[in-house]
Amino acid sequence: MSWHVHLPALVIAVPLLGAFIAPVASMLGKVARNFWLVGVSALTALLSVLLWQQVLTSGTAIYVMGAEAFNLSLPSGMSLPIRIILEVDAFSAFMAVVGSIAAFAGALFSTNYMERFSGLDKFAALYFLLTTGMLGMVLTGDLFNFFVFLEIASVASFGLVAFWRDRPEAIEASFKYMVVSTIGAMMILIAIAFLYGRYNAVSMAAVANALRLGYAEKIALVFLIIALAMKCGTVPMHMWTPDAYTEAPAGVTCLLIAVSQASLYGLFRVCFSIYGASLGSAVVPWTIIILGVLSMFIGVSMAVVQKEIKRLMAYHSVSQIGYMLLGLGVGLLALSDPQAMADYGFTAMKGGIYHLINYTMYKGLLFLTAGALYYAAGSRNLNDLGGLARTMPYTTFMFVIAAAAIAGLPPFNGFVSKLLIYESTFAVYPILSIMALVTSVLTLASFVKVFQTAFLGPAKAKLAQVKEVPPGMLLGMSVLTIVIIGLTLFPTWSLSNLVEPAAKALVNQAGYISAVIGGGL
Amino acid sequence: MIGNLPYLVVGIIFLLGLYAVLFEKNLIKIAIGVSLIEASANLLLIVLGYRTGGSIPVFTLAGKVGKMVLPVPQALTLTAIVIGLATSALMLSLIMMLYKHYGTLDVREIRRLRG
Amino acid sequence: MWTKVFSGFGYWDVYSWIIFFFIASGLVLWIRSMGRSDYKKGTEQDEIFYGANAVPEDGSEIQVPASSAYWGFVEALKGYYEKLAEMHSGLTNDYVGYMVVVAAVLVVLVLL
Amino acid sequence: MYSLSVIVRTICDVFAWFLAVFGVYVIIHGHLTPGGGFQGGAVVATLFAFLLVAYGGKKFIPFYKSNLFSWFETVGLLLFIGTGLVGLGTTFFYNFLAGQGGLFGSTVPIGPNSGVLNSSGTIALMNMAVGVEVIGGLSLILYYMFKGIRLYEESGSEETGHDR
Repeated sequence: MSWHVHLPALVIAVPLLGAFIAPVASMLGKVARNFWLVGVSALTALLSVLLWQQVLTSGTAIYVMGAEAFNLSLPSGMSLPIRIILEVDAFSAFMAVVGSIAAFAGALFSTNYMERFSGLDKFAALYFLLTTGMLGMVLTGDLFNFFVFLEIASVASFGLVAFWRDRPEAIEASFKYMVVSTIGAMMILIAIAFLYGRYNAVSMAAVANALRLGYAEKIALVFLIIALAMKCGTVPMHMWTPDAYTEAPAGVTCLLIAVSQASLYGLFRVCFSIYGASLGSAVVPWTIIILGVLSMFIGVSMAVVQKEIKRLMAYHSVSQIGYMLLGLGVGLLALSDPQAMADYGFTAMKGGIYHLINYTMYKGLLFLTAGALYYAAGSRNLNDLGGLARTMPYTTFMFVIAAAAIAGLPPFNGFVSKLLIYESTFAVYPILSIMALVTSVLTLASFVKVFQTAFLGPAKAKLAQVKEVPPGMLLGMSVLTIVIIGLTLFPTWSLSNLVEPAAKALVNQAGYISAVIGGGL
Repeated sequence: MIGNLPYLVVGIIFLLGLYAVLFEKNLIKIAIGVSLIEASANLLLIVLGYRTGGSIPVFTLAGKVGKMVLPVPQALTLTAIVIGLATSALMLSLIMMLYKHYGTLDVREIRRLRG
Repeated sequence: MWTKVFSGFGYWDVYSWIIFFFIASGLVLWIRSMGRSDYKKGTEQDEIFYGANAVPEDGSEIQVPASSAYWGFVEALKGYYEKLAEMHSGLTNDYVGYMVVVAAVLVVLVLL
Repeated sequence: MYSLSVIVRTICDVFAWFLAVFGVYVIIHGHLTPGGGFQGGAVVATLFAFLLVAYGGKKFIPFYKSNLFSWFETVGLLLFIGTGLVGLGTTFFYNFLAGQGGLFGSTVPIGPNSGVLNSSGTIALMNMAVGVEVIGGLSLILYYMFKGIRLYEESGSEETGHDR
């Protein structure tokens, strides 16, 4: 038995251990703490990539916590899994890779970005807890465990959003996020209780295996969808997003993006793998599509008028979530119809999932560049910035790449995923792809505004002292830049290796169930 | 009918909590509302695991009875309670900080972030 | 309705993009070469045209601030933006309220 | 917060220690009786609430060693995850002590009995780890929240205006 079978557990255990040792490492001094922060994040990213490789080569990985064997999901005489199971299919592994790369970049960025503040031992611990929560959410195969990891991630993120506790706005943002998010989490718990009461199981595969759509299941489905859509910032439940993303330190915002993607993962895991074909009517797919279109349009139109740079970007993240909801919602619409699935549904899902990784990378990078601007110029207000391209060439370069990617300018990766979404949604209703196109134009418009006001224009006397940011921050940003350029240069490779297995795993409900329940379908 | 009474109680507590969160303007009352919703979710889990006439689900203490209460929901509830405790503590701390910064507990005055 | 849409273009073809960049850079160079040849650096041709006024020393006075960008767009959609700003009221109660309302509507839709 | 009357303080002196002992009992018997690490730890942490209320902050804050209790928290968490990691030979969180004899390794007789304390393997260890962690964590929460109130009382007049 090679150690590779323990990878699913290790991906969660390593950042957890990192969180618990972080206070000890901080006692050894600044260098030890930074080294620990970056080293553990890098190790987590490495383990995630290994896990992803393993899943691609040898199929869905099962890990049973505390059992006599790692794959003993059904102990003798049991027809249902009784232990906590980690179930990692290609989609989960893909999400883990995306999230842990974002976490690594954020950690690298934070080493320099946070150095002027106190309480960094707690920062490191909370950062790792947030990473753990995110990775746990995407790797777990157990509904209640999903809730627990969601709450770990939430509580850690409340703490991190309010990290600058001398700023009233930070506390306010954290409080609002907390109230909305806790109620959402309780809705998830109630939905889990409904499913548990019906099927006596909390394992996703077992529930999916036994599921017959009734009233309790429908209400549980609605609760899960609404709460998870809220957690990833869908209009009209998005109001906490701009607040929290703006007030969190930039490295944390980069990770919060990944956490919102983990919630999106949960949403689609519920829709595709648990409910799947038994979803019945087209109400739920259309709800997701309509929420997606609303998010795209309202998010971007709010972003155009913002004048605080991080708030503008946060509204963009609302609008980008809409693309993924649109793509995967169209996939969900086509799920019960093999012909439609082959015609446009699968393309839409590929577009949605590819947009997911693109979005995490360039949005994380954009928030990091905004953090770099804040660090160097001391202001987030676009009215106060100007002419920074002269003094901060590297940051400018990376900002341009990220902005071009988010606006979907060819040949950047954002263009590829958006093109897939346009092509497929056009087949459902042309108006959907027209809305997506308009959103893309407005996105470009608002980033032109940011670029023009912050980086171009005459140098300002107030900003004469601004220097390029320290190397740690540049390194953190360049990690994401390299990933974006890689995705840009090799879209065919990433579509066939990264995205397609994930999309196939998401569609394949029977495979997800049989990985745990065995041949007992 | 009487067996469904606990579910009714769960619903009432949930709606009370929701009312507090939706319509109360005092931060502490909002926190109480959130705690009420947590309590209702926990109560729902416990009620789901109850079997009429069941004994406690501890093997060595149960004695000679045929039925036990389901232990899994209780374990889930304990976890949810722990999480709820963390959330409540953090929420109250944030309220303290908010009061320190804004000098008020009225939610209508704590809205610097908007638009 | 179309059942299958495929632009046929693909998203990334190295050669076509390289050819495109060559053509584009050729165009740029051609346009550039059409510029006036009597331009000299360091003369008064270099100076900023700022109406008939003196050019301010500090750059911040001649820059268009971000809040003025897309003024016309916002002005044209004034009603829409007023509604949006009303939505983002900053009240915690409202934020939860939107979630509850959406959940309620969806429950009705799904159960029907 | 000021210290309360001598009656309250005396009663606190007497009962606080019963409280602590009961909490530790709940932690140690976590695998046999209802309760466990978190519940026991919470009971022990109530001791600090007791002391705080009875003696007031002026006496409590010098008495309470916050560094010691953050160590409690760290050590508890490390013990917990360490126990999980040692199980990695088989699976994460594998109960490698159960049924092996030795520490927490006795087997439990079948049928109703009064319980064997030396059983259940790593579950008992983890209960203790969680107990130690919760004692540290909850009492730290109390301590910091109390300090937060004090901070407000001392510097409250500075930031009362809205929309500065």
